[in-house]
Amino acid sequence: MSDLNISEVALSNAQIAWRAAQDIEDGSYVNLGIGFPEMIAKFQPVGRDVTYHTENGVLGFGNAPLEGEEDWDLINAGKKAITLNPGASFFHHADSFAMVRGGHLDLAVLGAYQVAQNGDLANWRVGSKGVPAVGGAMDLVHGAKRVAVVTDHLTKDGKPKLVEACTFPLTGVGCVTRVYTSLAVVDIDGGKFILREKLPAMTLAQLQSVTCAKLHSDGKIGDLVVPEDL
Amino acid sequence: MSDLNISEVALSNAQIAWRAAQDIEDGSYVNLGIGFPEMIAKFQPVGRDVTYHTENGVLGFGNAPLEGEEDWDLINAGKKAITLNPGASFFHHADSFAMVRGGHLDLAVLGAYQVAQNGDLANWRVGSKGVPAVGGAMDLVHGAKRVAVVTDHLTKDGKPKLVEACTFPLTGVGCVTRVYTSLAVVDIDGGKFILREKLPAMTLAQLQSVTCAKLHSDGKIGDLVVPEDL
Amino acid sequence: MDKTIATVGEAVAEIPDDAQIMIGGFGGSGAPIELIHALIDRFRATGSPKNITVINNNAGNGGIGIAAMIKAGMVGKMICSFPRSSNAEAFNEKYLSGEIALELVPQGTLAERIRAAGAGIPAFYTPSSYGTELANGKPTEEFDGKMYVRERWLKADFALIKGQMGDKVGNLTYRLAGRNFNPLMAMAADKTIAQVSDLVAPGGIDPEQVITPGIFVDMVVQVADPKQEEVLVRTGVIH
Amino acid sequence: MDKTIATVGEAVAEIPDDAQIMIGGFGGSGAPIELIHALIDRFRATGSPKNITVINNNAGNGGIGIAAMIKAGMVGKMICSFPRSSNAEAFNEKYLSGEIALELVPQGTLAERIRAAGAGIPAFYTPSSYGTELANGKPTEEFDGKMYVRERWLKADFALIKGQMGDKVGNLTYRLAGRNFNPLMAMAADKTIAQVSDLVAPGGIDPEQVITPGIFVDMVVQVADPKQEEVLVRTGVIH
Repeated sequence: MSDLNISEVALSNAQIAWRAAQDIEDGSYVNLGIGFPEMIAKFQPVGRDVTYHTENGVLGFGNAPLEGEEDWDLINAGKKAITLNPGASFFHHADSFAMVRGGHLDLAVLGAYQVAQNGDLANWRVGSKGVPAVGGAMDLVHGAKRVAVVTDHLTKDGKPKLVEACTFPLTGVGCVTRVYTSLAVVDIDGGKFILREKLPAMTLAQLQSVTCAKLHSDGKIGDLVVPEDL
Repeated sequence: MSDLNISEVALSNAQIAWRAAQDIEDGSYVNLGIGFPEMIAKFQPVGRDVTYHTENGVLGFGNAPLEGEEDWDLINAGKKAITLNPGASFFHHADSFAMVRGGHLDLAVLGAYQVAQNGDLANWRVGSKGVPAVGGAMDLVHGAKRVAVVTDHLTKDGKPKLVEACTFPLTGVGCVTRVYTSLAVVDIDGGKFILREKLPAMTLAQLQSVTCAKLHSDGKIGDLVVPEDL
Repeated sequence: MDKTIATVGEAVAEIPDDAQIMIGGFGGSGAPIELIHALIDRFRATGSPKNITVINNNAGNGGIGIAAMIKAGMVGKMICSFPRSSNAEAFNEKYLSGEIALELVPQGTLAERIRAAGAGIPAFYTPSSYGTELANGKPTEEFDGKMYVRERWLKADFALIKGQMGDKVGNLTYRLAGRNFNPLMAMAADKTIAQVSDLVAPGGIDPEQVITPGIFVDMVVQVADPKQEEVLVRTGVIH
Repeated sequence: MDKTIATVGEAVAEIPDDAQIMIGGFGGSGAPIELIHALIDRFRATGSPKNITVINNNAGNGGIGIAAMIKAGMVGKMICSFPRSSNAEAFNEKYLSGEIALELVPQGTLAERIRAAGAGIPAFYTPSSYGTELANGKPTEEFDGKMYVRERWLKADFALIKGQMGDKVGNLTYRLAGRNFNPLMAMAADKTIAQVSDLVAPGGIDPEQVITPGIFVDMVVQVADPKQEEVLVRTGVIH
């Protein structure tokens, strides 16, 4: 068990994003955080009608435009050029965050440095050095009906990101409801990590050994299976 | 002096409105309360460019339409049909009261049951009977750079409306800056009534005798002179 | 995501007894008369929904709209700023006889409380009503030398609103001053039901001209030739 | 009431040292580049205005706009949510060397604080930042079982904003996502200066399509063919 090579079995970011995308419900309003979470839109299952929100005041945006066809007045929160789907709308920043805080989004998906078993999220800074930047993360963790995280299970230097209590500065308290990692799908409920799916290649003990808080189960642990060619 | 017949010298509502209108500044944004204050717009001096605001979300409205040409989706706060001037705009109620509370109006003019020497205003109800209604009055008394009152100097049964302290339920505390009555123009400053103008036909003593709080003067009491044919 | 509903009757079919309902409009401008009347028709046919709390600026006029709801006996409480009007007999009678409750709220505070609910702001401070009986029992605080009253958000189970154009994903525009409380109420209710005069395809409203984005709207029903409340009142129509 | 000003130079001529200035835009979208550059030109020519506090979502990019203001040495403090970017060297250098102060505000809180200032709301409660270091020292309170942080309004002496259409009484529209903070800042500043691409006669904007009513705008200056910040950054332009 100790000789399992995590990096050989761990899902790629694209595979994590694919898994997260499967849970996006038909008809839902979704905000995907800047960076890795944005990738989820690419894997939106066929037949599901999803409306994407971006903090800077656009609802119903679509794919990136072709290179050279960008209109830089039409961007998302990551400052990437976007296009509009039919039925899109523009609004100012206060209305945009009314959608966020007011509980109008069905789902927000963010990245993470650490997630604690009580749902605390740390994703905006790892220390006191450099230029701090928070953006919309502290708002996005509040209000959406589901707040999910996509992340590698371990940091680049091998430290577990699922922890008993965050040591990095918090983004929000008790806000995360589900975590999609490179090794597992974990819900947060009642101050506990509830394991929903794990890679078939790993035992529960192996997964627990790279997780810094108790993984609970209500008896139904599924296999985390994703397309291999991502 | 005691045999002066107030009702013979007192200004009509139209004359009070005319006097109040003279103080509306060029380029100002103004809200005129429902009823008597609305009359002020009729006397807006020629050459002054005034933009009228109404609480239900219209800026830049004009005269009433001709009878039979009303569009009842286009009304003011008094539910009267209005027309639009060029440059008008529509907005929702929260934005409309942002204009009010946020200090964007130059002038609000309201009616009054009582005004106290400290600027307290009572204008929404006179007792506990009947159906109470407050509308936008409690908002309008806050935020406008100047809050003026137009009113008869006395109630219909001869009681002074300018008082040391209001006995009727308050609309706002310390909010009125000027009062145009049927007998005088009075500023409120530092918790005192400062008499600015009085009817030439009355002595200061006569005016004081129908005012329930001390009328102060800084030495320059003008004549309150208005067109007679109003 | 098709939010269109075929008829006003179907649109209001799920509103239960004891619901708190925001109804758009200011006086007769922007009032969703057909949705209100569909609700009254349901109450008359089934006895439900009853004991409704209605949030509106006013308390109805004449014999139609909110006044007809009150007269029908389905309203337990009004939350409004100005229940008084030249022909508000329906409310007046029930209020003076103690059959209907009233929460009186200054108009700007009413608008801001609704907006706060939609924006996830549980409380805010306003100068309005400070020092008056409408502030009794509310926390007060001084900021920058001026006194303010703390007010709470105001939510609803349902909002009935009236738009001009609407598309099937719920984007809305409004006609003239009919905008008033409608966009705010759309944000503040669990379920927002909009009647619109013109139902257009998604993209039929310029994205820059959308006033209420579809995320705030749950059902859209077309009423192609809506009645105007003030016109009905002036012609003495009774529902 | 003609609010039009002939040139961007005249529009920014009265901004004094130590002013707190809101600058519209999010990244390069909706950024009033010509107004910013006019202000920089004035500073270079006269040494004033200096020690400016800038309120914007970001802290400038490349060598133009807010980044050029910072590089020129006229900015004493930034109030923003996201000063980090791929080419924010101007801010980074000054910040890390202690030459510029930073107040970091969550983006939604920044928007709401600005809106509150414009709406006469001195304080409000938000869930955002509760339990984080950005809430240190701020009052907190529980409402309906959830914890919230109290935030204060955020005002400015001036706002520099960018509209698409404008008329001489100050009504504005915005282009695409260039709306962002612009309408809020227009409400929150003592003096709001708007550059617009198209200057139209009053009535040239449909009253139903006005986004910022003229009451919030003090000066309108036409910049018929405005530069787009992102395009300038990508082509390496330095001001």
